[in-house]
Formats: sequence, C-alpha cells, structure tokens
Amino acid sequence: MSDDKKTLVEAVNLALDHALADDKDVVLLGEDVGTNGGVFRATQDLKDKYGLKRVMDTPLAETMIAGMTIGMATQGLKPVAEIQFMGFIFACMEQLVGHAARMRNRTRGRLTCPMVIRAPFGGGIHAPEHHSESTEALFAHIPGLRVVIPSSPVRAYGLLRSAIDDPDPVIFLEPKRIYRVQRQTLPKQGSRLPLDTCFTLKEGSDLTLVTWGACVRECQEVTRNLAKEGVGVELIDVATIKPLDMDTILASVRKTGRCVIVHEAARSFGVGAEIAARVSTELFHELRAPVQRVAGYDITMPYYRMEDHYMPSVGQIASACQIVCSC
Amino acid sequence: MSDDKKTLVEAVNLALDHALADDKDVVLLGEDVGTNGGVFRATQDLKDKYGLKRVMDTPLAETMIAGMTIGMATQGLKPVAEIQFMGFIFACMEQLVGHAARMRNRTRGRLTCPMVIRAPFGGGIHAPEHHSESTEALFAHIPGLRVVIPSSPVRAYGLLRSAIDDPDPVIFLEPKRIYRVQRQTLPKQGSRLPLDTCFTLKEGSDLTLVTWGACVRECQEVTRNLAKEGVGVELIDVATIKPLDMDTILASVRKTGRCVIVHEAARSFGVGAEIAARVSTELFHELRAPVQRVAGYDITMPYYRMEDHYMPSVGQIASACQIVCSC
Amino acid sequence: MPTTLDGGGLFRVHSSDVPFVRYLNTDGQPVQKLPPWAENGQQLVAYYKAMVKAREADRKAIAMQRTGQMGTYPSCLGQEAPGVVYGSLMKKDDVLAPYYRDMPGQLLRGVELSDVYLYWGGDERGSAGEGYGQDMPNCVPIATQACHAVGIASAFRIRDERRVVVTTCGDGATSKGDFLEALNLAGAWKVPVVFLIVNNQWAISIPRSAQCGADTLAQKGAGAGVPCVQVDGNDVIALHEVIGSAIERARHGKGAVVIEAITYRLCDHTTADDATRYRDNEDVRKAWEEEPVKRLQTYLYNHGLWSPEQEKMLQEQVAEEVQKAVETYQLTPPQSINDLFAYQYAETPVSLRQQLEEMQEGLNHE
Amino acid sequence: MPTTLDGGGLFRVHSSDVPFVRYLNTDGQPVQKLPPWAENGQQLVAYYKAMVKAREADRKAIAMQRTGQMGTYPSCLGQEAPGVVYGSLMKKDDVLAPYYRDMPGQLLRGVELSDVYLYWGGDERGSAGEGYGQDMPNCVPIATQACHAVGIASAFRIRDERRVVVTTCGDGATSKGDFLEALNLAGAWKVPVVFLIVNNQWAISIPRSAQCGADTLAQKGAGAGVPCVQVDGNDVIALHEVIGSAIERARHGKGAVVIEAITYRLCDHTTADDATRYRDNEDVRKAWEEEPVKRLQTYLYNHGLWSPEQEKMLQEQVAEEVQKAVETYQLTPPQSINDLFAYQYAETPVSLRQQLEEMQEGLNHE
Ligand SMILES: Cc1ncc(C[n+]2csc(CCOP(=O)(O)OP(=O)(O)O)c2C)c(N)n1
Ligand SMILES: Cc1ncc(C[n+]2csc(CCOP(=O)(O)OP(=O)(O)O)c2C)c(N)n1
Ligand SMILES: [Mg+2]
Ligand SMILES: [Mg+2]
Repeated sequence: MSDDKKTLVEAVNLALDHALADDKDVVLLGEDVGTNGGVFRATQDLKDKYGLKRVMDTPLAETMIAGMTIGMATQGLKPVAEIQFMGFIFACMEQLVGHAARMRNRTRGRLTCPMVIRAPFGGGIHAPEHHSESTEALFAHIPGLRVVIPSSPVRAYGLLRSAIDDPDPVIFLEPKRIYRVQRQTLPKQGSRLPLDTCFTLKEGSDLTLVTWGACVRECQEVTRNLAKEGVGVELIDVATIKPLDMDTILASVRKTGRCVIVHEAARSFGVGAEIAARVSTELFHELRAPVQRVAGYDITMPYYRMEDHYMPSVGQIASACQIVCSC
Repeated sequence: MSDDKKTLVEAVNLALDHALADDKDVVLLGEDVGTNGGVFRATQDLKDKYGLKRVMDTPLAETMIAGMTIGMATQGLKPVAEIQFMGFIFACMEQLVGHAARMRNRTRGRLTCPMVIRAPFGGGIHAPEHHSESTEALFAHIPGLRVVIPSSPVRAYGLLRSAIDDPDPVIFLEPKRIYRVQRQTLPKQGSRLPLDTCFTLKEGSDLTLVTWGACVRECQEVTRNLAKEGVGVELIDVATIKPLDMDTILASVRKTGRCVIVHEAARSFGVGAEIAARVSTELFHELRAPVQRVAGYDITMPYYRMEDHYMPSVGQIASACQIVCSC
Repeated sequence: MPTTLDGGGLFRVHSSDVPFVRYLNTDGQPVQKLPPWAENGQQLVAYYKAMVKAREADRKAIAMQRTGQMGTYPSCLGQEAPGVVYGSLMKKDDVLAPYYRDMPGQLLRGVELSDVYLYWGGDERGSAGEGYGQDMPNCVPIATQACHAVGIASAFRIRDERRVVVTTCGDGATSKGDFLEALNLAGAWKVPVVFLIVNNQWAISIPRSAQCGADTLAQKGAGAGVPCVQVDGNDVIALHEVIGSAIERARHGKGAVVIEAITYRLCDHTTADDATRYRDNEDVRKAWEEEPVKRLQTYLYNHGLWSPEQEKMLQEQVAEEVQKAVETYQLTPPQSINDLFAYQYAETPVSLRQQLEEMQEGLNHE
Repeated sequence: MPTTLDGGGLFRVHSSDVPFVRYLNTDGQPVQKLPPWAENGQQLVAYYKAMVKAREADRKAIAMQRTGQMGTYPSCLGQEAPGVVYGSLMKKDDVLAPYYRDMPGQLLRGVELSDVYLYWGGDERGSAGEGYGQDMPNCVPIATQACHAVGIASAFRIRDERRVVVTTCGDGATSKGDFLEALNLAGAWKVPVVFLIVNNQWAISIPRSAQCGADTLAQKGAGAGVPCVQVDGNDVIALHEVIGSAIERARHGKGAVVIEAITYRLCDHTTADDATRYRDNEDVRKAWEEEPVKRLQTYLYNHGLWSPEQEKMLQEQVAEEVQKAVETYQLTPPQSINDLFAYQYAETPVSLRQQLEEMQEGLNHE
C-alpha cells in the first residue's frame, strides 16, 4: 500500500476495494452504493471498477436488503451490505436476529452466513432525526452475531477485511463523526486485525479507560491530559463488541484497580452495563473504586441543535476519571 | 370481582375486558385476536362482547400492526396490539423504536402514543423455533418505551390495566410458560398496580434475589428452600423493567449486602447486566459478595428437545445463592 | 418437461390500464376541457401563489443551509404542485401524514414556515407548532408514515368520523414493506386514506427504472385491491381533480385510493447531496421545461388571469413573508436542557430526573 | 369542490385479467385437452404416489404429536399437490426456500422423512441432513424466506449459473412486507425466482377475504412488474404446467413469476389449533370434495392407469416407509450439549467455551 494517508472512510473504501479484488465471492449491495458511491463515499468508484454484478444498487427496502444478503451468503458469496444510516437498520432486525444469527446453528453448519452489514452510526455531525443513533447494544445481545466498531483508519481497514473474511455475520458499525477527522498510513495491503481481541491503545497502571467508536478520540484527549498530571491511563478500544473479549479488559483492571467506561449510546442497558457488571463481579476484590460509566443520557438523541448536550464530553470523562482515582 | 380464581392468561383476558368496558377509546388488534380469541385465548370472547370495531383481526403484517397502532394512538385511542409471539416482534422494531418511543418527544407533547404491545414470551412450552425467545433487553435500552412483565395473575391484571391507562407506549411481555400454572383471586375490579416500582415478594435480610417473569417461580422455590436452611432471601420481582426502579433494588441490597439476578434471556448484554452494574457501582462499599447473574447462556435458544438445558434452573439459582452467601 | 405456455401468454403482467390524468400540457395549454371550478381562475391563482411562496421558502432554506444557519435540508424544487393541491383540498380536521419533502402542503395546512425552518434547523419544537393541528410530523424513516396513516384512518372509522387521511411518499418509498403492508390493510379494511406517491423519478441516486419493474407505481394498488391512477404531478388542475375525487371518495366510505403524481426532483436530494454524480444535466434541463410554476403561470397569463404587475407584487409579498419566517426562526432561542428530558414520558421517571440533574451540573456518570 | 370523476371510472381496480389454469375438475374429469406429457400417465402415477406418501407421513406426525412423541406440528392435509409438483420439476441444484408446511415438496427434493420428523421433534439436526442439499431449512417467521430467495437467485445471476429458486408461502404471508419487498426486487432485477403462493384460504383463523382486498393474490405481482397466474392448487396437471413453465422461464433468464395455487387447509392450523372455533364445518366438508388425492385417483382409475391392487400395494409400501422413518426418528439419541454451543460461530469464542463448561458442570453464573 502506498504511503499516502487515509481517512477512516477512505480506509473502508480501500478495504472494500481490496476485498473485491482478492475474492470474487465478495459483492457489495445497498442503497446508493453504486453510481453514487454511497452517501458518505464509502463505496466510491467501486461499481466502475468491479461492475454492476458485484456492486449493486438496490431498491429502497432494508428488510429485503438484509434478507437478500442472507440468501446470497448461504450460497457462499461474501456479501457486504450497506445500511445508509444505523437509524434505518431496525427494519433488518427480523432478518438479522431471526436468520443471519441462526443459520449456522439451525442447520448445524450446513448453511452459513458469511456476511457483513455496514452502517455509519453515532451523532455529532448535525444530521437530521434518525441519523445519529448508537444502538450497538441491541445487536450485542444476539447470540450468533458479531459486532465490530473501528475507531481509526488502520483499524477500519484491518477489521473490515477480517469481518469480510469471517464465516459468520458481522454488524460493522462505522462512527461517522470520525469518518474524516484523522489520516493514517495504512499497513501492508491485505493486513487483517483480529475480531476477538480488544485494542490496548495505551498502557498505564492507574486507571483503565474502556471505550469504542468515536468516543476513543475524547478518551485519548483525557488520557493525554491525565498523563500530564501524572495519572497513567490504560486506554482500551473494545472494537469487537460481540463476542466480547473480557480477558483483555479484566487483565487491565486487575492491574489498575479502576475502570471508567465511555460510550455514546444511552447509558441504561447499553454495552457499558455488561462490561461494568463483569468487571465488578469478577474483580470484586481487586477493584479499588466503583466502575463508572460515562454515556449518553437515557433520552432520545436530541435533534442537532442540542446534540452536544447529549454527547459524552472530555470534561465529563475527566471528571469520572477523577472520581475513581480519588477512591 | 368474583371469588373464582384466575390464571395469568385469564387475568390478561379480564384486564382487557374491563379496560374495553371502562373506556371506549380502548381497542384491541392483532393476528387472530378476534374470532379465534388469540392463540393463547388471551382475547377470548372479546370480539363478541365489544364488536368488530373494537376487537380487530388484522392481516398478517407486524410492521403494519405496530405502525397502525401508533397511528391510532396519536388520535387518542388506546390501542392494545397483540404480537402473536415475541419472536415475531422484530418486524415492529423500526416503528416502535423510530416512532412509538419518540412521538411525544419529537412533537414536544403535541402527539402522544398511549398504546400497549402485548406479546407472549419466553421458553419452556416445547414450542417451535422463534416461539421461545426473551429479548426484553432490546426494548429496555430504548428511551421513551416502557417494558412491563407480570409474573402472577394478580400482577398481570393490575399491571395491564395500568399499562393501558399509561399515556406512553408500553411493551407488555407475558411469560407464557406460566400462563396457566397458578390461579389467584384477583383484587377488586379495576385495581391498578404501579408501573414504576418493583415488587418485593418476600422480605429477607441475607440476600437479595432479583428476577422477573417466569423465573419468579424458580426463585420462589429457591427462596423457600433457603428459608428452611435459615437463609433469609429478599425476593424482588422487577416487573417494570423500563424505566427501571433501581431504588427498591438498591435499598434491598444495601440491607442484605448480597445480590443474585436471575433471567431467562441470554446473559450477555441482558437486563441483568444493567442491574448488576448499578448495584455493583452504587453499593461498592456495602456489597459483601460479588453480584451473580444466573441467566440463559449466550446461545440461540435451543429447539425444544434441549431447551431445558438452557433454562435457568432451581439448582443453578440455589448454587449462585450459596456462592454469594459463602462470601 | 411441461409444455411451455409462455408464448401463449400464460404469464401476463398487469399494467396498461392505469389511467393517466392531465389537463395542461407542458406549455400551459389545456389538452381537454377544464373542469368547471377551474374556469373562473380564482383557485388557480391561489395555487399559483402558494407554489411561488413555497419556492421562495425553499430557496431561502437552501441559502440558510449554505451559510451555516440550517442543517441538511431536502428541497422540494419542482414538486410544489401536489402539496398546494392536497393542502387546499383537505379539511382542517383531516390528517396529513407527510414525508420530509412536504413543506408546500404543510404551509397550506396552516403550519408556520418558521416551524418548518425550526425543524430543519435541528429543533424538536419545529414539529410542535399549533399550525400542525393533529397532522403527523415530518417522517424521516421512509414509508413508515403509511402505516400511521392507516391507523389514523382506522381510528376515524372506529369513531364514525367523516375525516380523511392523506399520506405522501416518494417513488423510492413504494419499494418498502411499510408502504405495501399499509396499502394492503387499506384495501382489506377500506379505510379513508389517500396514498399520494410523489414520483420525482429519483430516490437519491436510484432512478425510478431501477426501483421497480412495473410500468407504473400506481399499480401497486392492484395487489391490495385499492384503485389507482396516475396524474401529471406538475399540473395543478389534474391534481385537483384526482386528489379531490380521492378525498371525497374516502370521505364517503368508499375506501382508499393510490395516486401516483409524476413530477421531477429538480434539486439535489438534499443539501448534502450532489446529483451531478449520478444524473445527466440534459435530463434535468428537459425536466425544467415541465415544471409546475411556469406552466401554470403561462396558463394564467394566456387567459388574462394574471399580470406582470400582480407578479411583481406577489414576488415582493412572498419575499417579505418568507423573510419574516426566517427572522422568527433565527430569533428562536435554544431550548432549555429540561426540554431534552421533559417529553420522554408523560411523567418524568426518577432515573431521568437524576440524569437531568447530572446534565445541569455538567456531569455524566453514576 | 372537484368534479367527482369516480362514476366515470377514474379509479379502477386491476384484477380481472389474471389467468386461472385448471385441467382436471373436482371429479377428476379433464376440462381441456391434457398436455402431451400427461397422456401416458407415468408422471401422474408418480405424483399420486408422492401425495399418498405425504399424506401418510402427515397422519403419522399428527399421531405422534397426539401421543407426546412430537411437538406442535403443522399438517399439510389437503395441500399436498403443489409440493409434489415443484419437488419433481426442480433440478437437484436448484434451491427451495420453503415455508413450514412444505413436507411433500421436501420429500421429493430428497429430504429424509425422519429429518422432517426430527425438525418438528424439536431437534436442529432435522435441518442438517444431506438430503437438503443447499435448500433452505423450514422458515417459521412468515414470508422472510422470500427475501432469502431473491438473494439466492441474485447469487445465481452473479455467478452466471442457470439455477432457479422456488420459494413458497401461504396466503397470509402475502400481506407481509418481506414478501412484497422481495417480489419488487425480483421484478426490478429479473432474477430467477418462482414465488409460489399456496393459498389454502386461511392464515390460522383469518380467512383469505379478510387478508386482502384484491380479487386474486397472484396480482400482487402487478405492482412489481412480475407476471402472475392463478392455478387450481389441487390439480397436479395444472400445477405441472404452470410451475414447470415458470421454472423454465426463470432458468432462461426471463425473470420471476408469481403463482397463486388455490387449495384448502383441510386440517387445523397446527396441532395446537382448533379450527372449529372459527370456521364452518360445512365449508370444510365442501373443500374435501376438491381435495387433490382423490381427484387424481379418480382420473387414474377412470383412465385405467391405476388399479385397486396397485392401491393396496401402495398403501402397504407407504405405511412401511413411513414407519421406518418414524423408527429412525424415535431412535435418534439426543444431541450432546456441546452441540448447543458448537454452531453459534465457526470458531467458538472463549466466552462460550467457558459457558459450555458451566453447563457441563450444571452451573450457570459468572
Ligand atoms: C428507511 C429508510 N431508509 C433509508 C433512508 C435514507 N433515505 C432518505 S431519502 C431516501 C430516498 C427516498 O426516495 P423517495 O422515496 O423517492 O423520496 P424523495 O426523496 O425522492 O422525495 C433515502 C434512501 C431513510 N430515510 N429511511
Ligand atoms: C412473522 C410471523 N408472524 C406470525 C407468525 C405466527 N403464525 C404462524 S403461521 C401463521 C399464519 C400463516 O398463514 P399463511 O401464510 O396463510 O400460511 P398457512 O399456515 O395457512 O399455510 C401465523 C400468523 C409467524 N410464524 N411469523
Ligand atoms: Mg423520489
Ligand atoms: Mg394459509
């Protein structure tokens, strides 16, 4: 891969490009993914490069897109479907929960669903209603699904390549707020990242900060700020939400004794709850302070004029860190 | 109300009957709820009693049923829709998450959704695939919804009456495994139960056992068994899962110092995670033992021949209780 | 192997007999005798004025978006006609279940333009204004409003009210299950709904031809037992005839109708879109020749129903009205953070009251 | 107010021109010249045998359910004909995306009857047998299989394979968005799918008339641009003609077809249902006069293609075959609990391996 640096959305585009080039079973489908190249340009130029048969604009019907993707996958294709925004993924639920997640188990391995559903998600871009939600917890609860969330161009590339390779259905959620905020040199073409291991972005011994998606940015800022104050944060990007790699998180908190979890989705019954529960129970004797969650409030995502009030902020994260450190 | 005792499903029927009688805005709709009286007979005789305009058989289309219910509710009707099995509720998700949960907030109170979606749920009746799931966590995560689960005839009656009265959308999940296992004398016709308070079914000072739905039965058995051994279990039926009344649970665990949570749904990212997280964090200094969850495994609900292996058992609950008590 | 009956016409596609209604051609010339109501021209002038106002309101919204005063906005340029017609023909206590490109209709229904701006300016209060009456708010998840519409119409039937629901959607929306399930219900139950498909030929970048293999979108009604018709969506006279009849039909207990109004999206999909990526400028240029405002203006001029002086006055008046709405919008102070919590439930639960306090203190954690 | 154009026929409902195909009347008498393949009778005898076997297999399943040896079971009594026909006409490497009442077709596709029993006996291995080839397993969530079908068919097109998908569903299923969205895709993309609606007049307790306001269900194809036809679903000859043509048409790149096969559910919805609660015995009695097995038997007897001796032998043979399947089913040992975890993912994650250990130890907690 050349030296030029890529944004997260460009990394997604490149991962799709390379997957299409490397494996003729890979196909893309979705609304506006063809000629238009996707509303965020994640599939830009791919129709021209790989043709109409492999990059397919579909009619406007998310249920059908999900079901069709399943059908293709049972035939051994590796379809990658785009749902234009995660707010429109709900019409896919019956197909994803009822079929994608179960096909292997239901047929004892006779038929499988090697498929990826990509969707941009999360707030912070001043979009209209339904364009800013984070509902990863809904999929995380469903046995048989994988949920993967990249937080950098490098991880977007490597995780998406692995997601496409993976023989099981993967919900691949792209934090659109950071689609274009950072450029990175991507590793060697074709490199993969594991789907079963959290990424430890920085080591530290005072406090474990657990997050994923766009919130990684704010957590990095807090990590840097705390470093200046002499507090060593171990920063974990969970990235592979389901199945969840608790071992990495537990090992870290065992070391630091303190844990703050940050996510954008509503706090209650969110992914953070599971992590907090596991950490609290399994490290009952090691924890020096109660686990703290910094997350979206339990309210409908506000329209954009007020959305900043909803988003977990650097200040809020820092104050949660302070609290656990002062225990 | 007369003296004769009612099962849970009969209590549901009676609550619907009385609601229809008391308020002309109450209407029922769903697949097979009319002439057939519902596949579990929850709506038996109601079409004959209240007529076709108020008890409506719909075509087979869950998305439409949910959306139509929302439309009716915005007109001030109080529709109660039945989804035949919770396994078929997923097609309602876009309408419930995207509209029912948001109508009040989106219009700043101009339009509201006073509606109830009823669905039988849970395993243990040797039903075919998709007829045994417990996915209450998916709804619990959505701001704007209420999630209510009765565990006895009395609570089914009182909670359903309140759910129908409530000016906001309620997902009312009926544990079908206990539809007919217990008969109770119902309280006075029209009596309501609160939608914001857990039920403490038994007081005790050694251990708080938190559960809901059909698992209440197994927990009651464990509670009785432990009583014989001199262990005082405080048994809480959460019942109103969303919004969650943590105050009752926290007060209990503050007293007992020990908490076991039991639910049938898959463990990871289930409702138990939120409760465990809150208890662990907020009672960090009071907890004497790590919170334990006894729940479904993180696997697709097995077909019925093996489903008993999946269900949380009296033995498993008892052993979890033993563990926390031995700390 | 079976005898192949295909050649013999075993499998036939329905389509050809969907009527298409038009009164004015693209040059503003009548192609058939106009209905009586159209003859004195009063209503036509009203339609003209409403379209001109909508167009100016739309232009201004785009201008505000371009200058950072408004979020992503979906223009209705070129498809003003259906809205001004249903907006005039519906009674106040009928209900509109619109999609997101229905500003012209909403204004006629009594919605304040400043509320429309407020909505697209990212403020929930934009759907709260009194002008909405009982109308549904803008609906963003495609086609979901169709299900609400049949629910509202069923409520009317249950209560024996002679009210009607009009629900709109785009051509793309006709592929989505919600639309089709609602249509089926409407056919089975004969509820008073008018389904108005605003076929502007594009669903973002997907052309009508790629959306559906049927000759017309109106014929989606066939499978539901709902009568259907196509109409020139840039011809207010034809729209008036068709929508008016459909509303009256529904009001008189004869059930639903599907109307496909053929028009063209002259603008980008939204201000976040760039339509030159996927469509031909030449097509757009041609479509401009069919647009509804100019067409009606030509007719009015030709028939002495309109003058350059009136045009000048109208432009001034409209500019002023729109400017006033812009100012009202711009002067609207932000909501209080209380409002983010106050409407989640009728009564705010303890847990949310606690979270509101956290927010007020700038905190966020347990 | 608009001129009311309704009387003049502005709004028309499509429907009347859906062809209806029948060869044998309910007395087994030809109503038109039979196609050449039907003349020597060999294929008809094969169909007869397959239906008789399916009926016995069905009877036995109900008997097992009644005696606690099987779970809830949906009988196919009365609707055996479509299955034996598509099951014979499909090639092995075509794909079936069935619903849950397709046992007759599945047997013809090569599925072991014991696997069918195993499935309804609550054992996932019932969908794992080699006999399924690449066919989809039974589909319980109504109409969802239609979306899989268009995906599979698209896979064929992408790979330039001349394979065809047949997908079945009930009358009730045609109201559900999945069916309608899939149909629309099939029409837009012209993929090789045959949509076979088995209209058995009931969706549990909901009669066909309450399900949809259209004259035929076949005409759901109209809105999708998919050709459609009705066929007597109790007449194997008509079914053979129609399904055979549809499959060949699809195989030759001409796209999808919707077939509505008119039949009747002679049984309860499932063994958990009691149809006397909602339907007239008299209707059921009348429907028995139209049922497919007797009708074909009459034809075969009348034309010397079948004899009482053959009938006796067939009954014995079928009883024996079915009994063997029952025994295989009954002797199937339960799965190991490993199996509950082994197929969640290709590679079982650490967390699940830990939970399996818990289960093995009879434990369940963190
Ligand atoms: C369920 C859903 N899926 C996708 C989108 C994203 N989206 C917004 S508008 C649009 C195209 C709609 O086209 P059409 O129905 O023709 O209406 P138009 O915008 O052309 O007026 C899409 C795909 C959405 N809003 N909702
Ligand atoms: C999505 C969904 N909703 C509801 C059900 C429950 N259910 C099972 S069969 C059935 C009726 C189906 O009727 P039809 O499509 O006519 O098929 P039939 O059973 O008559 O063959 C219903 C409502 C289901 N299985 N899936
Ligand atoms: Mg459009
Ligand atoms: Mg049926």
